[in-house]
Amino acid sequence: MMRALQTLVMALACLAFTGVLATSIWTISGNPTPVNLTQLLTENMGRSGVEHPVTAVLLNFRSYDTLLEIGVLVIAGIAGISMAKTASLEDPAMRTSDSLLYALQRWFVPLMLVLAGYLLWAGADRPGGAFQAGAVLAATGVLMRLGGSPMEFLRPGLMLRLGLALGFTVFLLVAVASAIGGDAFLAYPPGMTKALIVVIETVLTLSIAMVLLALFVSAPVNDAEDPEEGAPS
Amino acid sequence: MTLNTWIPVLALMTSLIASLVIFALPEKGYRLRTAVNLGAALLKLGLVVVMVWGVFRGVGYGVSFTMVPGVTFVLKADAFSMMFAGLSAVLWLLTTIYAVGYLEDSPNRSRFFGFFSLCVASTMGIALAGNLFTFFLFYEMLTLSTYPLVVHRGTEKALKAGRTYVIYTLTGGAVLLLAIAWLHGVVGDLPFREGGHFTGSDPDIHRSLTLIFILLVAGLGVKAAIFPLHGWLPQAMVAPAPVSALLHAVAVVKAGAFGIVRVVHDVYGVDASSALGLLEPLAWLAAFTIIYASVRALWQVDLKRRLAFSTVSQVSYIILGVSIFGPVAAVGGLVHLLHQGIMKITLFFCAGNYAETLGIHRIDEMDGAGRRMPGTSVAFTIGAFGMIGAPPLAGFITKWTMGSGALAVNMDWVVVVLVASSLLNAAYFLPVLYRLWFRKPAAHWPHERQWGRLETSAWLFWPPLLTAVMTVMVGVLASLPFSPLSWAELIVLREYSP
Amino acid sequence: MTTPLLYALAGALLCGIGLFGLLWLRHLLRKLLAFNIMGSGVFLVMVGLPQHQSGPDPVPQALVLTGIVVAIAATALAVVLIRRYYHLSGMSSLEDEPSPRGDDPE
Amino acid sequence: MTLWLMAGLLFTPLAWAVLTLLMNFTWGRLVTWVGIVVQVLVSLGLWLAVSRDGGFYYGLGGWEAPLGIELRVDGLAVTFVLLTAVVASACGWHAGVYIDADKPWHRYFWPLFWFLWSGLNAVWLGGDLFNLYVGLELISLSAVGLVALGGKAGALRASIRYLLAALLGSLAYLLGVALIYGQFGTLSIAGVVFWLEEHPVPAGSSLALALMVTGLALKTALFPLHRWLPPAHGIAKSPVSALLSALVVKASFYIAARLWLELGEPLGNLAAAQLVGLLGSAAIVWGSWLACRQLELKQVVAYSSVAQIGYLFLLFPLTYSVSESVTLQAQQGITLQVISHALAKAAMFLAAGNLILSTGSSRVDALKGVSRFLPFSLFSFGLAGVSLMSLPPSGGFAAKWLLLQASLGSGQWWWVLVLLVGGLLSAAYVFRIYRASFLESSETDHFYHPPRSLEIIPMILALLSLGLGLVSAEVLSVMALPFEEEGSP
Amino acid sequence: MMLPEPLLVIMAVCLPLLYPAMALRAAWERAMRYALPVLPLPALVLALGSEPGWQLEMPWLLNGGLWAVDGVRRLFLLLTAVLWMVAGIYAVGCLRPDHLRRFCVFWGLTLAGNLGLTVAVDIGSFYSFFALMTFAGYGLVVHEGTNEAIRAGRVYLVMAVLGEMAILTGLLLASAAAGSQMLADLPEAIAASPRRDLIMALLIAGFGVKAGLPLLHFWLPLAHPVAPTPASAVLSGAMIKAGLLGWLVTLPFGEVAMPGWGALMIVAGAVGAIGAAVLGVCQQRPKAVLAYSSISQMGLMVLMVGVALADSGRAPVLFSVIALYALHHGLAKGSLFLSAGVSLPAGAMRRAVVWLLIALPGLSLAGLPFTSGALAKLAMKEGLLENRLEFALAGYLSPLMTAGAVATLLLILRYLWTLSAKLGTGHNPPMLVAGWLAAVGVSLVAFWWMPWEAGGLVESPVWLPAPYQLWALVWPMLIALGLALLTLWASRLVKQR
Repeated sequence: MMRALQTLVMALACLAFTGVLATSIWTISGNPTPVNLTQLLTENMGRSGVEHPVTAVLLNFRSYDTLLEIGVLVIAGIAGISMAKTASLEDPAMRTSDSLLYALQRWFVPLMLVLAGYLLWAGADRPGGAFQAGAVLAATGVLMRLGGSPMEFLRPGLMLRLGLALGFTVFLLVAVASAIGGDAFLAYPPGMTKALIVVIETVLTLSIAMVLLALFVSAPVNDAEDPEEGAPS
Repeated sequence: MTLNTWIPVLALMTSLIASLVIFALPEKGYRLRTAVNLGAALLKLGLVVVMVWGVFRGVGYGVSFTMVPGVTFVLKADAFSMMFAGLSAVLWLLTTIYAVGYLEDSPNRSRFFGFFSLCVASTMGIALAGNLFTFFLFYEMLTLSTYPLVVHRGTEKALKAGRTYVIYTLTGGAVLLLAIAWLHGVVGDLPFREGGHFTGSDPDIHRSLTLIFILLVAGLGVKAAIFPLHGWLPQAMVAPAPVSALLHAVAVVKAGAFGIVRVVHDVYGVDASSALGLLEPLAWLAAFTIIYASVRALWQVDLKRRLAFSTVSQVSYIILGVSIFGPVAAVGGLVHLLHQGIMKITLFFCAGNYAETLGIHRIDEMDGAGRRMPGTSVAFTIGAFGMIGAPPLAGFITKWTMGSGALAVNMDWVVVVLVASSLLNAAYFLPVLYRLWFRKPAAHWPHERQWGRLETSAWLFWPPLLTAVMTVMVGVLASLPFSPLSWAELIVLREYSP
Repeated sequence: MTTPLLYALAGALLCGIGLFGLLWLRHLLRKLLAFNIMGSGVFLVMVGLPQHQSGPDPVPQALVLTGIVVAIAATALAVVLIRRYYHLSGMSSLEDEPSPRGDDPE
Repeated sequence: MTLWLMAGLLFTPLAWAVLTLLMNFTWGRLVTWVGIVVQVLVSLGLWLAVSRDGGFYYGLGGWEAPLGIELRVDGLAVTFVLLTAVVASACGWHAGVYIDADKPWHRYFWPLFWFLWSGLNAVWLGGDLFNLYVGLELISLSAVGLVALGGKAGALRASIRYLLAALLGSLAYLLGVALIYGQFGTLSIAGVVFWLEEHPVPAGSSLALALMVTGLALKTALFPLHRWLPPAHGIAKSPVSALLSALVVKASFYIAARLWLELGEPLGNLAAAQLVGLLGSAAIVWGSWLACRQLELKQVVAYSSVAQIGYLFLLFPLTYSVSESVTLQAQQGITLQVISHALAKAAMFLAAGNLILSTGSSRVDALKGVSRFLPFSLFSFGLAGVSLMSLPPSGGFAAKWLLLQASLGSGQWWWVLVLLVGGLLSAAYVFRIYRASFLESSETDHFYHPPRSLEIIPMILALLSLGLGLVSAEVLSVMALPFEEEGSP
Repeated sequence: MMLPEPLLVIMAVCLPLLYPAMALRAAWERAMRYALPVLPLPALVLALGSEPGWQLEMPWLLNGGLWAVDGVRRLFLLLTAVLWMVAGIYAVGCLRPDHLRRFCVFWGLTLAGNLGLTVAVDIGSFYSFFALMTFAGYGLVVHEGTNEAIRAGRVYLVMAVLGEMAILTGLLLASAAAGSQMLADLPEAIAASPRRDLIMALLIAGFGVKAGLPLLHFWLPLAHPVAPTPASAVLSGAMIKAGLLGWLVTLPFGEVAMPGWGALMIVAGAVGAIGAAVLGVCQQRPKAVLAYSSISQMGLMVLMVGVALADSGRAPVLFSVIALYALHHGLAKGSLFLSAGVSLPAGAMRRAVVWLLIALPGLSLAGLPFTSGALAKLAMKEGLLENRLEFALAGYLSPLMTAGAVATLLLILRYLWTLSAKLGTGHNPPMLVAGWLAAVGVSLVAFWWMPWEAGGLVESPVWLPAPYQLWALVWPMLIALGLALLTLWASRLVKQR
């Protein structure tokens, strides 16, 4: 009874929320925005070093967001591998001996690698970019993992952590390099914008893929536990 | 910053730093701790003496800085603050000596002496505070630093008493804070000033001022143990004797009374308070407290509880004194601040001696203790007679001055209160004295301890005797310069003709 | 009504659904899914709402891209935690009762 | 010079996060301690620079708002940056000794710690709504990671709850951001304010503010959205709890307060302001009440955070349609409350950790008889309690004083009662701990003395929070500094 | 260079005040005992050796101290010093060793109070010494520690405290009215004060407690008998006079005639004088009889005080008479009380001598010619001659005095009667005898060399009354004797039955 009532209240509340939100959206959409950012963006595209506006926003105008976003991703990766305390990659249950999967793997892995490379490269002037590429790369890894590839580098260790940190580190070094020169943090040295963005995109792709993969293989279970504070040990 | 700004700060710091040093000392460091304690107490006494002399000659000691936007932290030495500072400096020294002996071999001494010093630092701060805000600061600090002393024994009873104490005082503090904040909102930051601020003030704010005054008195009245806010005091008796002595004679109750005097004299001003019609009800309240607590004291069988109710009664003398609109009565009230302190600390020292030496806690166990402990008992007798108001002891000077003052302004009922209180005091003290001196002692004391030559430990023996001698001296030599009475006259002179 | 507006309104609906799910559902994975639905709704609102004469606004698209990454990170972390929690305690919800499903007697 | 300081401020925590990720716990500790020194110096330098020259806007990547992201480096922000440096370095130092170096997964503590720090700095300085969102997420995820670090079921449970709450809060905030962007076409707070100064308020934009504030209130654990906080703060390792209670909840509140102060007047309304204040009051009362009833030491402290957070939300009613001086007083009061609570709560959690280490139990009862051993930490705990009770001369007291003044000045006297009752209630739970420690027990004969360094840190923090009241005028004066240049919209 | 008088007065007060400090060492117990008679020595020297008129100012003392001796005070000081001294000698002999130090402490304090209040002129120190005497006196009263003594002590204490409070209030009111802290300024101010009657009532009642005013006297017959004999002597001889002195120095004599108060006091005095006698003759114990005799005698003095109040013109004359009477009564009563503690020697001749010496001071009280009593009685009679007085009750004074004289002798006879039943045969300690003999000697002989003034009422040579005076003195005695014989006969008759 209580549960039903609760449900009803919640449903009504959410309905009301949706209604209010929709009304608000309707009202807002009626009037144009006072600041036209698109125009401003178009005006500054020339200085951004890339052709695609989304990439320009992501990696130049609002690169700080992206830097922090990669940070978030690294955090997730760290938190994930912190849960995986022992190497459980050899867990036989994780391996599949499905022949279809095996075939799929043989065909798809190269294709996906190529796709990832393309997405990365296209990011400069078309939709695409590091994240998309990284996602595809990670999918490749998942496929291989499911297929039973050992993938030693995913074992928690220095290699994995280096991989996690690589993209972020490069981004950060680029960010600080210009600051050392007296410019603003995250500013690209004039003329090197495009090159640097490509470098960053590349390493980011690797790192993103690494993080996602790490998260995928993390969180297997073992019984090693950390006693809580104060509990009798 | 000149030396004159530093002296009050130093006076404050002596005990503050002493407290920190003591906290850091190991429990076993008996000698070093005692040395630090006594050294700090002596140093503070010296500083206070210097300031007393300076204030007498009209030197201004003080320091101030903006603490919170709009509010200044002010330390200032005027005649009244020196009275309280002097009291706490002198009695701190004696109580420290006493406490060293009292707590011999008991646990948690570092903690005790640390908080003890902190408590005195707060008292010093209260004395030297130059405005209500600063006063409140130290007032609350006092609450906090006395709590560990009250619960020092760590028994359930002590903790219960501590809880009562904290509930009362913190609530009082909250009310006080409200009042101070409100006052600040109405008129801004007011330094204590002789003659007050509100003489001839804007009639529009009179309502607020009246309400604020009530809140102020209610907040301060908790510590001053005005009826019906006195409930914590008798309970706090579970504390060790030096603490009781300090709570009752110097620090806590006096802080409340001191605050009320400050409010009446140096914030509102007597004229304004009187014009607002605030003094008369306060006087009645104080009078009622005096009588009520004395009556309650009659029925107490525990010696310290009886003394506690006596304190409740006696502290209201101070308030009664200042709430009589006249200079002579004010002198009586102010001088009682010191007199009551000296007398009551004597009594508590003695009560502690009985407890520590013979294990006596109840009055019916005191039969014949005078023969076993004559020195202590003489001191107790002097203290008790002082309380009764027997001449030429300290209490007499108070009553006489207050009575004269009340008559001077045609408040005859005050004399009736004084007489009734004296009778009641006699009624609850004389039986104790009778048991002490004229009853045959019981075969065994409840819990006797032996100390070589003296009747009790030398640390315990001398402080009450010294305060007893002081009780006699401040009475007999009341007209000497720098005696409490003369000093109170100086304060009132500056107050009534600023 | 323009197409982007329709997206935005759909986003609002998704938000409502996601919110309801997040509040009402008990199984943690479902809650997580509800969160993702709500997230999608928010992203839709974000992309759909800004109205310009000059075509789609690339800034919100970039923002949403960032948002998605963040959401993925959060989701991944949540899944890791939930799995581990499930393996340690055998529970898949946060109800106080030790019973795994926490259903009421109805 | 200032630019280098800014770069250093942004770079150091992120760089150290990466560095420590590559090391084991022991090395990470060493490196962290170096990093702490660097970061503290940088923060201090920035604070000095701003307090000398005034605040400025810092365009990242050389781009100005609204196209790029601008950081708003003003007195308040640098004060909080400095506060973060103090508290975080204390926690980092403490954690280095406190946390068991032998557990391999503890190596991940350091990177999470540094990411948290960088997220906090990003939030204090952030002037861009979306960037604030990312900063918030950075904080939330690293905080969740820290809570869950190597945890048992209980910790996981708490961290999942925490994560879900944080995510929901973030989404609500993001939805608000989306609406704002749809409405104004910019993400810069300054830009929105600039526009609103000269134009009438467009219809439908109140929801955006409401959503953002609600989301942030959830992340700040405002009553009745507080249920996630006590388990998370209570179960985490003490240095982590300290970080969470002292800084993390403040970050989301900081954004909410900033939004309210900038946009509240045009977009908010009186009822909402009073409602938030009411919820804050309820938090004070309810949180304190629950804190009194907890059996575990750290839960007491955690519920105390719920109550103390309630005070912060009194900012809303006290700055809505009141005179300028009252607004200023309220702002100053809340700032002091944030600072003093941060210091005091960090001290308290660290001290509680030490006490738990000493007594070997996390229960309040276990403190029985402890005071005989004169643990330094108990004293630190007590001093921090003074600030929580807002007794003088602590910063908490100065804050309460200013809030009292503001309430009286604005005529909203009901908050006065809340403030006073709140003080008494907090005294109730603080004294409960004192009481437990003063009880004499003959059973306590064994007592582990934690290393001196563990004991000194909470003491320093507690003394800072205690002394804050004495220097609050100086601290607040930095806040009121003028901007070097007007921010461009 | 300090004048000898101030030095002496300080010594007189401080010696007994500091003497109790000797009690700190048990080894000094013997010294304490033998020091008892020495304590009042400086006071005695002061009273005998100095002329009135000097004063000692002590501005630092209380509210400003002033000590001085004038004619009346000198007489009271003399009485006090002498009586305490002889009682001290007696005490050396009679005290038992238990609680000796306690007794000595209270003795010293009481003495200090008694001496101090006599010389104090400022209110503060006067009241201080008065209170000191009162409270320390309690220690003397309950010294024996018997239940009776404790009960008496309790009554004493309650009455004393109430009295103290009345005095305090009265002094406070008077001082406020006068705006002065000196006793000398009070009478004038009281006379002019709107609260005159209240102040009068408080002071009369307050000091009346000490002076055994009827209805305020209850403690007296209880306390005096139970105290150790020397203490009884000083209680009844000296301390009771402190109340009288209080009246003399505070009440507004000579300022304005107050017939109402005068009449009240006269009635009170009469009731005291005769009523106490009636009650006294019914007592069984000799010291109780003496206590009632004290009340009775004080009644006569109260009578004189009343007259002085009623007739302001006669007040100065009556003052000296009252002082004279007080001196006489103090000395005589002191020796009578001391005689209650002696034991009779073995030989009949010696017994007769002892009985004579016991009886003589008593007869002196009754006004036996050639004794101090005769002088005092005559002076009183002259002082109260009705043709010189101008108020309503004057006519009743003469019969009252006669009745008083009859009552006095009756009480003395009763005392001797009860004493004869109590007095045992035995050996007296020499100091005891010395003290007693000294008391008798002072009362009968040394009195004549004391600096009293008869105010010109009695012709010289004062010790030799004129024949008509003789008759006036003797016939009430004869009546009393007759009554006593009658009673004796009647009681024999009853016994034979």
